Amino acid sequence: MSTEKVKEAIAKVLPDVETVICWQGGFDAIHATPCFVSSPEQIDKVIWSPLCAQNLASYLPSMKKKVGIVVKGCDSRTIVQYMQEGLIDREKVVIIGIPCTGVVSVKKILKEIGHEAVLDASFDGSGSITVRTPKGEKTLAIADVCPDKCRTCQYPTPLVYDHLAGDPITSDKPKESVYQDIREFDAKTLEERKAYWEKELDRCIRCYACRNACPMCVCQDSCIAETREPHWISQKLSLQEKFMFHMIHALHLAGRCVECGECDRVCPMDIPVSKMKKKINAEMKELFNYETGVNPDDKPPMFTFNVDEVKIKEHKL
Amino acid sequence: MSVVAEKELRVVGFLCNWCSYGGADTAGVARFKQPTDLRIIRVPCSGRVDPLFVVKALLTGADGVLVSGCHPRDCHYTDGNFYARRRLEMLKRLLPFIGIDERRFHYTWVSASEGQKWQQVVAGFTNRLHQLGPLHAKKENEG
Amino acid sequence: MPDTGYLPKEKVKDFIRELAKDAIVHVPCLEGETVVFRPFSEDRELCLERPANTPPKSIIYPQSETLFSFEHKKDPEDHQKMSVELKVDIDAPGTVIFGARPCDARGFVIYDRVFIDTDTPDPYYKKRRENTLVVTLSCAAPFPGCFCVGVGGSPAGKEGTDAMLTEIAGGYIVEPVTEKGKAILNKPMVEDGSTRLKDAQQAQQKAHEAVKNPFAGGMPNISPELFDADPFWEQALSKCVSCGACTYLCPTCYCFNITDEQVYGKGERIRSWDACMFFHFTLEASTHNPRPTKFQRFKNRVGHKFVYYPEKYEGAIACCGCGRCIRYCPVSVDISEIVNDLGGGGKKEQQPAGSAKND
Amino acid sequence: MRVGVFICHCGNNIAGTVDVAKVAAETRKLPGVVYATNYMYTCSEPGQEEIKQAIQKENLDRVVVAACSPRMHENTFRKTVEKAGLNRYFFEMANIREHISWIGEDKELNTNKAIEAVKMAVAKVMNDKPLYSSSFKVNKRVMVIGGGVAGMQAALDCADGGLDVVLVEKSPSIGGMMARLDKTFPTIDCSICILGPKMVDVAQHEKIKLYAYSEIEEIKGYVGNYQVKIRKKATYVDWTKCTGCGACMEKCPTRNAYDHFNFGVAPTRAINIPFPQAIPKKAKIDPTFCRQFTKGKCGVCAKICPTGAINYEMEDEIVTEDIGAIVVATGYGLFDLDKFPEYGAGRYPDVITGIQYERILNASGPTSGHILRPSDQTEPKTVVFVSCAGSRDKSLGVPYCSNFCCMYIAKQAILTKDHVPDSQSYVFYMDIRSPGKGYDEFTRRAQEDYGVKYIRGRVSRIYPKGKKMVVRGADTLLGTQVEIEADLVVLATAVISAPGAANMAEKLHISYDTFGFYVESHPKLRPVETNTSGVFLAGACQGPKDIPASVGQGSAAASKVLSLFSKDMLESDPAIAQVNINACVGCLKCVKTCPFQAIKEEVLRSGKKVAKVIETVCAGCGVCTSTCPCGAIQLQHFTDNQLLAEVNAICQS
Amino acid sequence: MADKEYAYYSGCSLEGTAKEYDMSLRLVMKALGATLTEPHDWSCCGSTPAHTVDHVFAAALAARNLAIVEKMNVHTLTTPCPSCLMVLKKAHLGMTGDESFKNEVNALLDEPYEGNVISKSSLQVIYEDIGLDAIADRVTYAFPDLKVVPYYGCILNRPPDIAQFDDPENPIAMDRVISALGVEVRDYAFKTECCGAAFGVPKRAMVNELTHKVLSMAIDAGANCIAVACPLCQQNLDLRQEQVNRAMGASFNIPILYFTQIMGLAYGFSPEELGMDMLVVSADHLIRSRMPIEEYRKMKEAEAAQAKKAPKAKEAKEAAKTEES
Amino acid sequence: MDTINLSEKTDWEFIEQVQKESGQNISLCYQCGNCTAGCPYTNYFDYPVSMVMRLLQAGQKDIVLNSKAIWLCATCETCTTRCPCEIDVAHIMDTLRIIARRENRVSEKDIKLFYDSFLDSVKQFGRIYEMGTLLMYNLRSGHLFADADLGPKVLTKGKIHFFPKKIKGADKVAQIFERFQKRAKRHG
Repeated sequence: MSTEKVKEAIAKVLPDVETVICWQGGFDAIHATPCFVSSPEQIDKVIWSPLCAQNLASYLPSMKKKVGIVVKGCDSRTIVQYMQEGLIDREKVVIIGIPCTGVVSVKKILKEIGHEAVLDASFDGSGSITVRTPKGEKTLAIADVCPDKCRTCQYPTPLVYDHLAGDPITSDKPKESVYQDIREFDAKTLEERKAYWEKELDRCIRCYACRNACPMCVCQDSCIAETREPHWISQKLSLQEKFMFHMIHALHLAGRCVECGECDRVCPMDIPVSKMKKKINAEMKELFNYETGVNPDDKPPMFTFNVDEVKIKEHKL
Repeated sequence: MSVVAEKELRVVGFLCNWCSYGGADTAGVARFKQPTDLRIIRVPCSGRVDPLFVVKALLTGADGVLVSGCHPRDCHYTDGNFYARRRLEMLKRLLPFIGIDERRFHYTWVSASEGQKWQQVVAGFTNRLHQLGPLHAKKENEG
Repeated sequence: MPDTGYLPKEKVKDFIRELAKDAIVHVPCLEGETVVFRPFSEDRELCLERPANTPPKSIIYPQSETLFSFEHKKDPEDHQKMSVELKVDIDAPGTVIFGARPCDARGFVIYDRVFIDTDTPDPYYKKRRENTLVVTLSCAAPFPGCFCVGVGGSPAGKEGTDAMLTEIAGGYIVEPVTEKGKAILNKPMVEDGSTRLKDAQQAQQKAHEAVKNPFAGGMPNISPELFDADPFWEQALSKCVSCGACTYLCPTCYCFNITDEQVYGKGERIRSWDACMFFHFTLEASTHNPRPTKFQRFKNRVGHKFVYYPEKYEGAIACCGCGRCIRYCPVSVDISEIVNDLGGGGKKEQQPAGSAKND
Repeated sequence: MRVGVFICHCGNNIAGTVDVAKVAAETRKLPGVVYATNYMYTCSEPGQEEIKQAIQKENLDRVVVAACSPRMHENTFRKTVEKAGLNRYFFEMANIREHISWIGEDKELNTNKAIEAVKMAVAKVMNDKPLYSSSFKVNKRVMVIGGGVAGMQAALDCADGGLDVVLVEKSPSIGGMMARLDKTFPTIDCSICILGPKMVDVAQHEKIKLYAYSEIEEIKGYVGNYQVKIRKKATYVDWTKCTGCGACMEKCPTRNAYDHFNFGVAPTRAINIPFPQAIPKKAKIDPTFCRQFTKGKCGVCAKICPTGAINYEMEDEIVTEDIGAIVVATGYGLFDLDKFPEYGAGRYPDVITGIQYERILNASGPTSGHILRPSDQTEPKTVVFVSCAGSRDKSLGVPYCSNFCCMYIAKQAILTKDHVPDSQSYVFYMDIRSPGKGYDEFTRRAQEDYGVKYIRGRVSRIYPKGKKMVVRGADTLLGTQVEIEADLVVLATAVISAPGAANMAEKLHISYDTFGFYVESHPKLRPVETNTSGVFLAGACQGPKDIPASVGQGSAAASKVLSLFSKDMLESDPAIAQVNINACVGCLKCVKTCPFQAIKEEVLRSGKKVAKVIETVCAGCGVCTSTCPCGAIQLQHFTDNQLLAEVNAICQS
Repeated sequence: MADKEYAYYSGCSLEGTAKEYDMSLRLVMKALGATLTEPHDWSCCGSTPAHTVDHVFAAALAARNLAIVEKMNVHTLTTPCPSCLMVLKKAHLGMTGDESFKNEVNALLDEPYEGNVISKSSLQVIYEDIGLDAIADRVTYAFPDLKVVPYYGCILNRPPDIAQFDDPENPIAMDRVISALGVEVRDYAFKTECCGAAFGVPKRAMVNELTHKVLSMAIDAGANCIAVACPLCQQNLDLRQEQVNRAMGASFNIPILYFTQIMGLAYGFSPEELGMDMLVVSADHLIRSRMPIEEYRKMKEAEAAQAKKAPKAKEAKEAAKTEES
Repeated sequence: MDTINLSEKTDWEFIEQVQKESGQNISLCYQCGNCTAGCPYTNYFDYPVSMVMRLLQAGQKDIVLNSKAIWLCATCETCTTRCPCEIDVAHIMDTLRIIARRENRVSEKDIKLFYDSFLDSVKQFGRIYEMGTLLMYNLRSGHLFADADLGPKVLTKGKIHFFPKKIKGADKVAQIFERFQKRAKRHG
């Protein structure tokens, strides 16, 4: 699980590919940033630590040549989903898998340290991170500052890989916990849910970070949130239009969201963007026993059907 | 002009050309009386109905949306309504999550010969909406 | 009347309340973990501890605004005759921005050159700017990604500010900058602060020194050759995801788009922010786009701030170093690093994150 | 844009409950509309003329007609605007009759709704784009499904008209129900005598290719270019060798096979030729009864066959035929006796169905034309006919009239008297429905000349008493209960759709009604067309029909095919999907969901991968459009923007 | 067998004229592992007379009992009496299908009924819940001479929307139950023809005719016993058989047994336990004809062994015929 | 039968009333006669069932409510079961009895008396007291010895109790009667 193992794997893969997508240190000690290693001397700057939260698989569909990529268990679901949808050529991707016990959420760390500038940070190997700021030092358990997805992670070891940097590990999180939050939200009243979304979405600035960071948003430059042909929404910054944009996002990801949490991670306004998609996923699981990004031979439920849908009952008036 | 205040609600219906639009025609030919709230948009197939149309309508002023297509297995285009069924069911389950009463959205199957059923669907859905009341606060210039 | 005021901490809310009597007061509020400017009301949770996630720019320069509304009218006598009725309504009530940071205020100065100090001032911006009082709060320490000193700013810079608060023990020193700003010293909550101005100045000095200047030569210095070398951009921006977070959070970005939105003969002409990071930016009707790739678009962003704008406005850099674009970038693209690299000068030193000792 | 709107009164149909003048006045206020008027009958010639003149005079470039359903007259008006020089797709219809004036009771609400309907149509028409059709070649071969009298007539007429015909029949012989009848009403001429020659004509016609004992497996394609997969079911007899000598049938040791042709009146052999006049006259083995199949040994027929035609190893075979049009003549089915427990439902052998009695009457039937009742093979002296056994019975799900039972009961009663002069027949009926030429005279004759007693009322119960069957019913004219002790009871069981009718409709993409009968394009004006172009209907698959009506419809369907094939090229509907290659990101989700495999991947010169629509294959359903996340593939005439214009017209104004 | 628990609504008749039905049913149910619990202080369902007064009133009399059962810890009610069953089900279906009707009915009651009780006839419970296999397993006696026609009466299976059990025209549940006992069942056309019991008291002449038909059809069918599942039918056919004989000049002497009595006999219960002595038309000769099942089986085996040779010869002959032709 | 002047003598309100109270659509009947054919009591009816339906369609209130047929119907449900038009005929007969009772038009006094005796027993004891019901009926109807021949048979078998068995909640049952009567008064 060490950075060294990852570096070794990259060195092994590099001669065979144009570039290897991995992580390096970012602008401060709690940020990592993607890096594209295309020559052996660049390997040195590669890191692997719980800072490496970003899902690098998102870059794959835009890659034209054969590339290597470093993925965590959760990120590998993106690749599996790409395979289901035929969005990548598996032959052109060399996957270096990392068994992962959890990453950190920068937002949660910042909250813990009062949004101070970070001078230094270190991991002690026993599941905690120590962050130094001008105001002093704070040690935080990774389990307390990990993104929500890590708390219910079912796939700590990548589901698909060519090289595994470390030994496979299995999940100790109960399967039922995955959609616990959704069921809790379901239990709220209609009015509470409505008020919740109105408050959250009101902050949206339509910067589209959630969309652009989303590995499954295939449209990118052709997104109908911005086109006039078709003209689904205007550029007005009303709550209605924000709502509409998020519905476009959610419905286009229906049964496709791999729950990597990138949208939540990148939102500068801390909107729980992933929640709607997760809700749909929960329903897809219930309706079609379908889970995204797990089996490359599956078909995304919205692009197929059964003549007799066992779970869909006709609705009575 | 718009819906007649107090008496009507805004109800948008997406009907497939082959079955449900025909069913609505059949109901008309048979003079099966119906509430007047519904405004019908003709589409070739229920599979053409992007759930986003439903969302768009509900967000921008509709009090209810009805989608009706051919009965499963009876689609003029073979499979269109099978896709519709999945998409619309997904939407039906998502709507309450974002705070829209799922009873405001109904999807069903009415064949070209089922004039009576169409009448029941329209009356039933419209009555339900009237029980729920308007979804949107009345705009000032309305009424 | 003293030149300097003192506002005890416990009276801040009263002070805002007082201001709110005859203006809409936008204050930084905590919503969940996010700090956003909101019109003051009693149920808001004030947050002066850190800069807002979004700068206050939209208060004067809204993300989308109706330039005018229009309606096609038919002649009741002759339905073949039709006229278009226009309605312009610039919504510019008396406004106070309270608790903006010096960098945020400096952003308005950059806009003023474009929208006001020209032969054809923008009436919408101008009216709002004139009706707005900017009360800033100087920064006591840098926040992640800040680099205001590198672009000529300071944690206590007063450009664009009407009055500045500086936190000292027990309260805030109030320094009026403009005539408009002086008026707030009259408010009953404000005490004489002349004697403690020194404390404030010390704090300001300390903060200034704490901000790191990322640029090797003190100020950005861009090599024209490198600036026009595509491979440089391609390399530096391969990780960019082309979202608009950096521009929409930027207090100095002002590109806009104009669209007509109409339903059935009625509609509005809307001006809304654009972002050069989007593909649709400068997309021509012919479907041709002079900047088809993300690195070309990013080049525009850097170029606009550090090359084109300074060329046009006597060297003024169109970046205030607030650091939001770095802080909130999904992939941690660091504009200061790129600008520094463009100088051709020594590579910026690696931050220590990579060396995090985790094994 | 200059939109003209024409509001139709449709006599009083619309104007009665919609203030059409007000609709026109309000329409004039709409932006884009430069002309709006109301007219008594817009679809009439002067009405259409008015549209043409207005287009010219007012320089209209878009037209909206608010009238009946577009399913009725859209095509009429498209042609009108086209004649006036507009693209036919610059036209929209607002349905203010079926969807408004006929169903709403409040005039104010109706009028308002009509105004909104017009507004939606105007919004749509202003977003309409001109579309142009292209043409494609027609394969001038026709397939007829079903070899009953309707299908045979259609096949013969098409073949005589010079077309190549593929006739597919699922049972071992053509002839259908008519081949099973004894005599036909009202002329009492022998059914097989008039049908037999037709069957021979079919067999001998050089333009007709017959697939007997075959079923439709799959139908792909579109008008002019269908590919049909046909399953030739295994007969276990090589028909190229079989001479129809019948030796195998005579020697077959299995004597208890169910006789499908005779509706189980008597058993038959496991290898059999269904009836003497069968076409093709070939034997086939019923493996559910054949000892070779059930017990694994026998082989008698193989031994006896002089040409060595028996092949126990035979398997189903799939063949493909390319054709341009299809005539569906799959006929009808009959209600099961099981549905009548109060009539003794299969428990009492002397309660039989009308078609079974037909076989008993038939000279080539199991009793060689002697009327013998099934229980003890004696001649019945008292025969009771029960009409509407299932028909006109909501509780049994058959609310409709079966059309020809009244007539065949009269015929059978007459024939009974002919065969057994000392017999007495009774007919329980609710109404005598005999509106055809010479029909009513016929039912009168049964009563006047043959002494058949007609009792107006339904039968409630049939139960055995000794050797007799007690039929208890009501005589509503007498106002009493009546009982008849009968020797034989014949139930005129309800006509229902053919078994598997719904399944066949799904293969054909045509619609069927609640009862499984196929739905015609228009109940009056397009009675043989379906809503799927190139597919036509003939005979009772569309509803219960007697012989002359079936034959008539068979010929009508043939004439439709002939007129369709009178052109070498057909025009394609331009309302199909189109890809905007600039917006397409090449995710190809549309390829996954297209029900017609009409979209394929294409790589542009730039190396960009995009979707491409195969124009002739696209059927215009729009599933791709609602699949495409970036709106790059748009179903023409139903684009996102066009539908959004309608949604916005309803919701935002 | 804790799952076979039922609230047992016997109905008024089973406390009086149909006491033997009650006795035999309880015995048989117990033998088959079903637990019957009598609802506390149940009252009359109102039967047909209440229905001539008012729909709401009639439903209220029935619903009082349903409300009592609803409070018990069982969800299924069983009643042996078809008349009670129909009244209870009518009330239940009316109340669950129409909210305002429910409110009107509940307004007449002290304890409201919410609509959570499923009612089944005892025959349905035995046929569906217990099942034919279990019924057959328990048999210890055979009846070689018994020929039964099952008489269902008019409302056990009708109307189908309310009964929701078996075929309304040709019901078969009782046929199968009795067949499962190893008893010969004759096909009977009058299974559901009304015997007129409801008018036994006020319209005797009319009832005599109807009863006569029912009895004579049974004789025609070759039966020597009629099995019934309705206390009114039994009373009518049994008690009034002599009235019929007198009025119609007939001489019927056919025992009318509750199907549960036949079951009880087959299970080896004593005639007294089953209330056989309460029958007006004696069934003693039938009871005497029963024999232990083992004995019966042995007898049959012996018969079969004897008859074995004959069919073989026949088969051989047939084979020869085929060869010849 | 006299000529019925349909213009004058069609009681539309009655048609409406029967339809409303029974929840059945009378115009569904197309006079096939199946109800009459199956009815075990047809022979005793003054008007066969199908004719009662026809009279209803014609709004002949007096004839219908004064008929014996509606009282002779035993609700055996044969008609309902077999009606091809899915009309609940037995329920209509039920409704007609209720209306007739309400209007005090009882053509078959004995039957009504029997019903009343039955209900009185229910009201008094909560359950049916068979002996009492019978005696009460005999007393009221004047058929003092109806079924007296059966007495010994039943009594020797121990089937009938001489004394009523009153349930504890008999007063609760009686209350149902009372509440109903109050309600009936309220509704007129």
